[in-house]
Amino acid sequence: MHFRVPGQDINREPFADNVPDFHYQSSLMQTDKGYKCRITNIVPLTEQEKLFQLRILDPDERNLFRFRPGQFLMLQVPGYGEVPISISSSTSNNEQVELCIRKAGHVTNVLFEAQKGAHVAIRGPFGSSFPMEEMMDRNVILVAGGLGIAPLRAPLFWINDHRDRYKDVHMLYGTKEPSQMLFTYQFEEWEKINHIDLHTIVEQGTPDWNGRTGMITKLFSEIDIDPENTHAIVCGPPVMFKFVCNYLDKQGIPMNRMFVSLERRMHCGMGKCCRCMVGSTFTCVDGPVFDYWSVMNLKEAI
Amino acid sequence: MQHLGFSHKKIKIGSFDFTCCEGCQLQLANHESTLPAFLDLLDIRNFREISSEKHDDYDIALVEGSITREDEIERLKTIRKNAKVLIAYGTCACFGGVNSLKNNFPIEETVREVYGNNSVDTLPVRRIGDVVKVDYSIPGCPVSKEEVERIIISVATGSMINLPKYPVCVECKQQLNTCLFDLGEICLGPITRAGCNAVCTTGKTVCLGCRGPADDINFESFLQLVADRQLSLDELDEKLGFYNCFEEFRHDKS
Amino acid sequence: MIYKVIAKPEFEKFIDALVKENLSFGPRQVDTDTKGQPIYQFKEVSSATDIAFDYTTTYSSAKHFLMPFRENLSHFSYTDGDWEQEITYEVKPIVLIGLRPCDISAINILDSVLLNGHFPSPYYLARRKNTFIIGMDHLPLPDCFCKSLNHHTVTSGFNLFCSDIGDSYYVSINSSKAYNYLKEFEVQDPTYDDDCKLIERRKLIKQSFKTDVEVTGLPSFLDIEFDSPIWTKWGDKCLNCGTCAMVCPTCYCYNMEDRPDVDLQGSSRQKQLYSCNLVDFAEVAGGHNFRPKNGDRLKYRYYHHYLGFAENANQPICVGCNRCGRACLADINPKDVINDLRMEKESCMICISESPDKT
Amino acid sequence: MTKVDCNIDVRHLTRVEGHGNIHITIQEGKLVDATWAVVETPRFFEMMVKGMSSERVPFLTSRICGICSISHSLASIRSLERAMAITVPPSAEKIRLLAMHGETLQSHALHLFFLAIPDFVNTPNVLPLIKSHPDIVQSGLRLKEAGNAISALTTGRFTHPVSLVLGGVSKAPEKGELAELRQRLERVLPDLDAARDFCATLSIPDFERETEFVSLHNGSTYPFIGGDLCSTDGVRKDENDYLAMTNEYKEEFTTSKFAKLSRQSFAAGALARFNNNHVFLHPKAKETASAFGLVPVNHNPFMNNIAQLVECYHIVHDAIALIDALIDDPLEELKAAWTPKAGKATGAVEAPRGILYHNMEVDDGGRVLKGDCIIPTTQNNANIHLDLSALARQALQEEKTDKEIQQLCEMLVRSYDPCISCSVH
Ligand SMILES: Cc1cc2nc3c(=O)[nH]c(=O)nc-3n(C[C@H](O)[C@H](O)[C@H](O)COP(=O)(O)OP(=O)(O)OC[C@H]3O[C@@H](n4cnc5c(N)ncnc54)[C@H](O)[C@@H]3O)c2cc1C
Ligand code: SF4
Ligand code: SF4
Ligand code: SF4
Repeated sequence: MHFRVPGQDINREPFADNVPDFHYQSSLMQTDKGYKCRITNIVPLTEQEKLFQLRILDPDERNLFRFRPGQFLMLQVPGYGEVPISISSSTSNNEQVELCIRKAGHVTNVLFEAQKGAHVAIRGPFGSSFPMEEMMDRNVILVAGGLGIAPLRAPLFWINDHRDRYKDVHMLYGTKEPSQMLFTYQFEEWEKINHIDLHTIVEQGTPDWNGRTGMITKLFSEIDIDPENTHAIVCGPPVMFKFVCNYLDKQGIPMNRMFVSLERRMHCGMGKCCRCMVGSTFTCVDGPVFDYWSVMNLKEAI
Repeated sequence: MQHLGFSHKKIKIGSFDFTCCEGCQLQLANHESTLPAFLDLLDIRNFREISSEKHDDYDIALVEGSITREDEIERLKTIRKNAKVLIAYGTCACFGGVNSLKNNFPIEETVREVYGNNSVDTLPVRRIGDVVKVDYSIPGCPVSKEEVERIIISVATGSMINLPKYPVCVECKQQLNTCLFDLGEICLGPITRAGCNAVCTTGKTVCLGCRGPADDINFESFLQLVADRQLSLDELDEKLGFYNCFEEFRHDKS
Repeated sequence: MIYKVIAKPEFEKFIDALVKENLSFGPRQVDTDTKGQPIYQFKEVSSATDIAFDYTTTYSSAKHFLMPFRENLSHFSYTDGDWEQEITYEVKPIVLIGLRPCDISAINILDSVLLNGHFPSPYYLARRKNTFIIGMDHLPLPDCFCKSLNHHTVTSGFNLFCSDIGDSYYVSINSSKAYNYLKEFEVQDPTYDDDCKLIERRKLIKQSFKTDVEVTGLPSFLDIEFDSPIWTKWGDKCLNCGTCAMVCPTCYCYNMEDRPDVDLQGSSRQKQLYSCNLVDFAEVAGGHNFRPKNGDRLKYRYYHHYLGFAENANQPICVGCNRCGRACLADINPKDVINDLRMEKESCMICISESPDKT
Repeated sequence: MTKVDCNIDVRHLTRVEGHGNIHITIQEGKLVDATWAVVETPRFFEMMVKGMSSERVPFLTSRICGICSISHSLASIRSLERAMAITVPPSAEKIRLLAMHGETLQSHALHLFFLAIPDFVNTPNVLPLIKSHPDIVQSGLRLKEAGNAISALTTGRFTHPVSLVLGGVSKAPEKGELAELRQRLERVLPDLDAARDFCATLSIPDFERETEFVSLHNGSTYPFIGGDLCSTDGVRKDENDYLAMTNEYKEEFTTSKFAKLSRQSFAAGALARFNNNHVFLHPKAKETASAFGLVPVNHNPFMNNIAQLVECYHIVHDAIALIDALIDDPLEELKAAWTPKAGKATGAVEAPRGILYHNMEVDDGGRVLKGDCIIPTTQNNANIHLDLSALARQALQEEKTDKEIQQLCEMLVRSYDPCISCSVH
């Protein structure tokens, strides 16, 4: 008589040593395994934010890592933890991933100590993206508040890569203080080379600030909006996108043509830990990009 | 943390005790399997219980015990001056601990009762935080070595971790214990900060709240549940007062 | 499925043989509460006599055998300037004896959440594949309401399921492993009589339910009642203690933590089962809490349980075992909360339609 | 070379529990003053227990001392149980004794390997030993760990027991865990031998001063919990008569009290237990004692270290026997039901450092009216104090240097393994 229940070693199953492919989701089993990266460059932007350039070490994994504007990844810092971060680089840049990170707590603090050459890992990409194809041949308004510019860079790069396919592109960007303004070094390039109509504003000016001051909605007076032909992408703190979207709504842009990116606590990126639920929707799987209509319909979204 | 491009330094540490049972310091010598590795993280500059060497240059001062005598105040202030980070560890240091029970009686009576006509120097019990600024607190009577280990490591690796915000019931349930309320007892688990792995309730004795209140506890509802079960409110009060951790709530009530 | 009948003493022999050779868990009485009621838990057993076959329900569910409360997901080993991430899904086979239909349904729900979704969990899979489940039916407790959710019977998710038909068990065999084991014992093909007894038994069970929770249309009720004051009412009672989620057979939300090794030569990434009732469930860096009030969090738990989440199979995940209700110190239970919600709705419909006084 | 003047002033002696000072003055080659002063801050436990329900008392009194919390807890429990005439189920008695063994083993291991041995090999602490004598440190750690494992299994954790309660114990260890613990204890037997061999290489100072030794004595086993009070000078008293055994008095220079019996001072602790009860030791322990030439009545306080080692042998073997008994025990009745009742009694236990008394008086509601507690170190204080003068004098004759005298004196005090933090009063 044999009554020993035979063990099944799932380590021997083929998926157990496959390179995880986060796109080809159904066969994905290495759910906790990341792609190892080297931090190739660190660009200090402000006191609170740095731009990290990462390169995936393994060529196969590098080939697998393709994303769409608006998606995010889980950044693993061994020994410290894992955080969701929006991908802030161009979708056509297959060699490097850029992340713009604010020092906010446990994991992000230690990233600020990390040096060039450090090894971290990324899982992803995860989540929904901005429907860039849908916006083609139309006007696009990008509105960013504070760190909200980080997830906006990917769609902006996309537009720049396909500039001829988009009509007027306005970019409105506001921060609390001038010192918090990110990527100022790229402004000229965006304006002059990419023909982006850039408007900036700060809530509180300093003596050497000679731009506009006030709330970001003030910038709308400077642009003409053709509600029939315009899409909007809005990123920033909830209060800000609420005001902005309400304004655009009044201008006549339908809610399903405005897109926002939500932020919630996250531990997996895969719809398992349930920390990022908004009502009964996963920010990590169904989001982070939602059209404003969905957001209005999500309980407890704003 | 070589892989992130920086390396950790040995932590210069001092451990100091005031009025207490020294049980928390003793915990540092427990967990024998990881003890050599743990000691290797540290540069022990001052630790009377285990070493004869004494120096005053330490980054972290671990302070155990509560303050009950004039000379302790001076000693504590000096420690604060020398230390970059001061960690109060143990319930006595964080909340006063069982020592505070003596505050229930007038000082003169207490001294007379125990020492007769001999005079002794003693003050009403104070927490470390009442006398100097405390950077971090690790509560527990005694502290759990795993938690101390984790916090020391997090200091060494440059990332301060937080204590759990949830109450003991979470860990108690994870140990598959029978809830002591079902056995007719009053347990402080629902309002006490977790992190001890529910040792007391796992040993089938009630939690007396040595780790202090969890974040955002529902004290009203807790009182209600004790009353609903017709359990003794006097007993509840004795338990709440045992480690002096629920002072603010007890006062709110009366 | 193959059906057989096995006499109870023979069944115990079978269990004995199984238990002797495998790490096995079954219901055991651990305490008696103040009302004189026994309290059971799934505990390790080493012979059939250890098992309380006539138990009612266990205090905690069996989910932790498949999804431990704390689990190492991976380990990082540091080597000068670099690290390696190691992931293994090693588990020892275990035998679970005496699971109730609702317990097995709960495992089926976890399967659909953790295995059939977009991102299957290998950790869960390894445990699931290495668990041999023997189910058993039972008469409901007065507060069980699994019938309302249609989980009082179960047709899959077990290796063996036993229905008590007096002197014997009517067993449904759902795996070749189980079939092979049973070959060594004296089992009969069910007779007509046995079939009748089984039907009687099922009827009896069905009729014995004393608690009914009306769940029809609940998802839409929940959606409409998002701002209902009842959430504050029950929320004010909630202790935020997470007990309900810990004992629940389907709650699976979790927290993640990296724990460095003491020698700083590595670290492990750990998962800890969490509860949406805990204060910092939706708290983010900087201290903003998306669900700051007790009521917000309690409501969310009901949303998850009765609305179900799209990504996670889009079905209510509550199986109606009422473990949460029994364990809750603040006396919050699904029946009362849902009824309250319905009453709220129904009473206001009464207002609108100005129904005549019942005199 | 004759010493003319010397002033030794050790404030807050290191590598001991609690706070104590040594003060020695030598003028023109003569010893003028040698004092041992305990300067622990007062905590007033006797006051704290007042009015507390007896159930809670053991949890409070265990906080008297972090090292011997199990002893304090059991002393309180015993005194309250005797006061209220509670009979404890035999299974619980076994678990409690096993718990005591755990505490004694971890305490002795801690003292021997971490606090005492550094003196003998001339290092300020145990850390250099981790490098220079890794094997013996590992052995020490394993012994201590084994002691802790016993405490954890029998009482719920290492320090401040959770499952020792009035009437018995609140939770029994699982059989499987007991079997595991047994294996673990078997595994540390070679560590005991390693410790013995290492100790055999140490040179124990040659010093004797005749004194009286006080311990428990029950006439049938090596005593840990309860029994008669006895001394090497032939005194024999009932447990409740503890005050006649301690005769506490106060000296100016110290906050702690002193105690005496037939002579000016007496000693308690491992050596006292050995001197009074050696016949009840496990054969292996007896063998070890003779290997060190330890025969009763031994008057060298430094031999207390060796007596501790001898006790470790006894404890490990006895614990294995106890575990076997517990594995055979159905472990069904663990806690007697009891109702409060007025009464007063003493509970005496042998804490690692010597005999410990708790005396409790309760009212008919089970609330404490009055509590008293006399700890071993209080009893040893006078003896340490007198030993210090004698040792200093002998050292002067042997023409030792100041530093050597100071070190010898510190070693002497540490040999007693004083647990001054047991500041109860
Ligand atoms: C889709 C998405 C995209 C994001 N993109 C960026 C970005 O491009 N740049 C940037 O600087 N930040 C971004 N964030 C926020 C960033 O994830 C948090 O600042 C970060 O998790 C804080 O982690 P911490 O460990 O430093 O903080 P702690 O407060 O120590 O947090 C502990 C843990 O809680 C979780 N957590 C805490 N706050 C958040 C949060 N706001 N969102 C999700 N999880 C959280 C994380 O798992 C974290 O490890 C994004 C968040 C989301 C959800
Ligand atoms: S025993 Fe205490 S800690 Fe455990 S669940 Fe009950 S109330 Fe909570
Ligand atoms: S269960 Fe309660 S009393 Fe016990 S250690 Fe934890 S917090 Fe302290
Ligand atoms: S929510 Fe409650 S009733 Fe439903 S499955 Fe979970 S514990 Fe059982």
